[in-house]
Amino acid sequence: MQPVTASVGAPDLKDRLDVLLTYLPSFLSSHGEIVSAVFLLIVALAVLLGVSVYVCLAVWLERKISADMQDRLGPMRVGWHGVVQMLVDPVKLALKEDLCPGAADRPFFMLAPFVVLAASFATFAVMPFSAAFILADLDIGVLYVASVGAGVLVGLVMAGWASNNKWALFSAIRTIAMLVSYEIPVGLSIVTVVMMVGSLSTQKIVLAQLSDAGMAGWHLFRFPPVFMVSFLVFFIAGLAEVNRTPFDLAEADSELVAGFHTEYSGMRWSFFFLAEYADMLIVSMLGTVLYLGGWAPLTVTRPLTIDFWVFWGMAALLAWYLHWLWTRIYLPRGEYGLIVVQTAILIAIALALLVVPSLAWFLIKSLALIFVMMWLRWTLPRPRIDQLMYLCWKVLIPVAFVNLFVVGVMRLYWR
Amino acid sequence: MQYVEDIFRTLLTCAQGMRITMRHLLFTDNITVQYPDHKRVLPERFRGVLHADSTKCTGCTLCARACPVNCIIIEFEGKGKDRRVARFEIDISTCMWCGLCVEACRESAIETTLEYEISCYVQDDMRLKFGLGPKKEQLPAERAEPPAPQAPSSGQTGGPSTPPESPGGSAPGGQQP
Amino acid sequence: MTLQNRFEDNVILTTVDAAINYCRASSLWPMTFGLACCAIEMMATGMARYDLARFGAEVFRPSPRQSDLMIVAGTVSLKMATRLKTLYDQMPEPRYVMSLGSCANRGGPYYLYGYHVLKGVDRIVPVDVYVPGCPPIPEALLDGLMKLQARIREEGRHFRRLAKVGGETQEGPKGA
Amino acid sequence: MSGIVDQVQRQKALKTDRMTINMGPQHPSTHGVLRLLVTTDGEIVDHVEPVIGYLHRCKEKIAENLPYYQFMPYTDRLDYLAGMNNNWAWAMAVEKLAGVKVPERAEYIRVMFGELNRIASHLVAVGTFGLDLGTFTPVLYCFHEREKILDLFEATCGARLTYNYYRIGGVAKDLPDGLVTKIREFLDPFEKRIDELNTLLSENHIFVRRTANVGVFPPALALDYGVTGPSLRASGVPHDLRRAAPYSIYDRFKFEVVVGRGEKGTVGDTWDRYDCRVREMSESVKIVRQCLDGLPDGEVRTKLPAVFKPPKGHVLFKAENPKGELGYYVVSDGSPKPSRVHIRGPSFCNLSIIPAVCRGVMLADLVAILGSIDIVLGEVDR
Repeated sequence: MQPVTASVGAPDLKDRLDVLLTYLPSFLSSHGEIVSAVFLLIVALAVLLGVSVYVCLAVWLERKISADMQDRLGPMRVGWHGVVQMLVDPVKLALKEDLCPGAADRPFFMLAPFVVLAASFATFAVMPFSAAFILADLDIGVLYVASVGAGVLVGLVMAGWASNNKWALFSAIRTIAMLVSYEIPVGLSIVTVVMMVGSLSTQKIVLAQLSDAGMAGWHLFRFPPVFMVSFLVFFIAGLAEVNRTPFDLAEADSELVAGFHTEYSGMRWSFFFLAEYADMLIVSMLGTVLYLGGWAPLTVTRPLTIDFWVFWGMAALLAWYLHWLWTRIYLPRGEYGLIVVQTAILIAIALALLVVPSLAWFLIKSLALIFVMMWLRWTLPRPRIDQLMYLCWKVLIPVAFVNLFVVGVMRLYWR
Repeated sequence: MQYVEDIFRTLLTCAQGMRITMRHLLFTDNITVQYPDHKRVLPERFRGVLHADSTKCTGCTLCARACPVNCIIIEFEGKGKDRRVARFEIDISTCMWCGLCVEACRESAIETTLEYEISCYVQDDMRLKFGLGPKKEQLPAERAEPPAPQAPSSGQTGGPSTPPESPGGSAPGGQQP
Repeated sequence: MTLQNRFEDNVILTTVDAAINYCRASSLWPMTFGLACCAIEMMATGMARYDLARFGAEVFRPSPRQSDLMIVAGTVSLKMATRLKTLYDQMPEPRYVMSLGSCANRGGPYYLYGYHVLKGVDRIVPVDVYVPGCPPIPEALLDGLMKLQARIREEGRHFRRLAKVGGETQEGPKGA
Repeated sequence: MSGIVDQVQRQKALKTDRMTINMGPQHPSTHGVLRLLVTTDGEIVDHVEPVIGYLHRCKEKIAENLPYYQFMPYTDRLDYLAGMNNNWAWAMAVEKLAGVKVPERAEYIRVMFGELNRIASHLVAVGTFGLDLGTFTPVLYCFHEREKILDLFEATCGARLTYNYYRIGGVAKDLPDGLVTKIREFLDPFEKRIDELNTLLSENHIFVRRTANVGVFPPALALDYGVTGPSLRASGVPHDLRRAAPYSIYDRFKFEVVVGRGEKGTVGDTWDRYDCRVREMSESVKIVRQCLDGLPDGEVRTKLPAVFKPPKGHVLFKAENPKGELGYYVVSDGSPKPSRVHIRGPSFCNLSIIPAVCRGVMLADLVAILGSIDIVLGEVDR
């Protein structure tokens, strides 16, 4: 430190620093919300990072899973079985030229990807990852997801309109029609659960399903057919909400060249991509929270319960399948690396279940739903726009209403 | 009734389709041939890039005349015993891989090889040169060497300016009376 | 000028460049741009047997804005040439062009009597790699892709392009 | 009062307009470089105008410059999914012109490879049709089967797509050793594959709803526009040249002419056209089996003079290609080169029905209809 010379400005600054350092601790201790805000910010960033990592992983997994369904191999040449692919693609996209067509509505065009991304990432705030790990346990959590999540629509329409491209415009029109309609069945099926629990808070919904009975406490298995139908409606409508095949009409590449993102390139385009995969995660997580007991673990240690049979049955099935895979496919080819990795993944899952049970259960359930989404994508053709509307207005909404009615009556009767 | 049947049918058939993709995911082996590491065994008759043996060539230009796109250029010099192919070029950037030249050749001097890895960075590399060059430069003993004496230095681009080696014994099945 | 030379020895910059080039080479997304016969072989390359996905290149983007690689697969007629040029202009940098098959290389079978064909796609767009064949078998396409990747990895600075339009024009084959 | 007037004024200002969009020449579902000028009213297609010529390759003019045998490789590139059939039709046209006799064994080989190529072509058609409707996996399964056929072709003639295998007066080479067994090995599990495809795609209710009752070709309209091949047969017209005017040795084989049945909707709808192709594959398998059983020994190629000069005259030859009827009209002036060749491309005629049918359909239907008539641009523009 240099001795303070007789200048005018310097001591001023030092004094201020001194004041700050003297009073900050007491200030913080008296204003605990700032500490928690900083803490929240760090956690929020961690969640953001986690979601980004998940997206990269999910893209790689989707490429591998789709490849395997089609008897291919998928990415192989970048890293071991192409794992580095998930790092390579974002870097390339980030370094690509950022184009804005001359005739586009420049501010909207530039802004749209961020709106989409912000809307979909903001929804993670109310996701109960575990009993303690939730960014904001809002009383209106589910409503928050539904309403903030709808912000994606605004971004997509902005993108479609501002691109000044006819295909993008078509896509924007389709998006409006589709997303606005499908909000209704999603909302109605959410309401059935909310009626059961009596709260909109995501954490409370999970807690309501937490019981010794394990799976039997999940909403999915309450009043047997009713909530299953509700879940089905929610899942189908959710697929449409996140623009996934078979409901990817907004970006159907055989009809509308690339839909609303026809004119986007590089990083801006990858934001849409990121948002799509984040949306998938949101729908799966919401489905898990509402119907599959959220982070509530299975009671696997109590013998002869349903949970016990289901869990160990599936474990046995998995073990048999891996054994089959190793003896029939890997061992003859000498691919010992795959065996090692699969075993490692299994051990990691087991460890995760032991160490962070609730988070692990939550992620396992959500990822299982995401797998079903991928599975559907690589199997089904896509319906036409009028059939999509038919499905929504004449099938899902009436079914959801009937469900709602039945749940209401049952609530009344059971109370 | 149609309404209920439609819903039921949709769910059922989608489930059936999903069963098939799942079967492929779990129980069907991948059929991918990992190209640079494992190469597909090409059949003997495979029509790859052309290779000309100028020592066998009599300069009859039957192949050049059989070529629908005139991508073979043959120039010869000398007379009688000294008659030799000075320039024998195949422009594979216009070649249509039809194999008519091979059928036309009586001396089996031009034949198809199993070579296909011929992509290159420069147009010039697609002009395969098999000629023996002007007479004075080489002794007859050296003619048996792989040709292309006058290939221009195409630099370090790595393009296959040198003609591909004919695989051992080559495919006699490629010949047609 | 001098600044550039000074940076060339910089280890970090070179490593970053190499990493960037590696990323670009490993994630070449082609455009769905089938023109003719070669497009079928291009499709076959994407299918299970040859699996373009192994190179991270199975993401066929329908829009030129999102693609890195334009595989000119087939005969480019003069009518199509203007569109091809437009599509190329719509692609963001860095962009690469593969000329697949004789037709794209030099007009191929239509070189001699074709009044309609663009005699070499390199006359309107810079071509990075030529794959001869009519059509080239999928392995040849993969070989071309690998040579293109090798070339991208060698690029010194990440914005410098190697190919030029109308680079090497030669005399046509003798005949007719 | 003035409020109402304002409202009326505003409504007048808000009148809707037709939108003209360019589908193609670079569009994922136009099967090449076709351009469709589509006038739409929202999602409803008002008017379609195909613009062709982006793949014009002046085949007919080239034919006038080349000897008969040298035009053979160019026919490969007409309908590049069915090179064998194009070769075959050209060979037969010239044989008819010059009165060349083809050895028995060559005839069997020709039929066999023609039918195998029909299967290969239909596999691509069926697979890419699925792709047009947004499902990715069936096309890979189809191409997997197709690869097996291409392996057979490659073993026989050395090329995968542009075969140049047929010759005027026979075929280029005899079958390689063991090919008959290989063909049988391919055929046996093939029918199971078709069943799998049916479960995965044809029977899928989303797929059925997308295709049934969509883009119906009434038989009379289809005949008026000169639609041929599976697209015509799907409309219930049992017109198959292999049966109607048997060329080569088709009169010896037992097979069924596949006709659209309207199983899921109306006769002649998009689903029928798709289904006809699937069922035709099974019929082709039957023909190939019969070929294998009756394959005689002997020569495969008639010797022709070195300079082949057909007599003066003209001939029209039509053959049943996977896409429809391929016709060659050849005029000879007695020289080694034809004086005029005209090619009737089935895809071209089939495409011409699009503006008549695609009126009032939705944009997604347009893609489905275009996919179901299975055009190949090499043949449309020639």
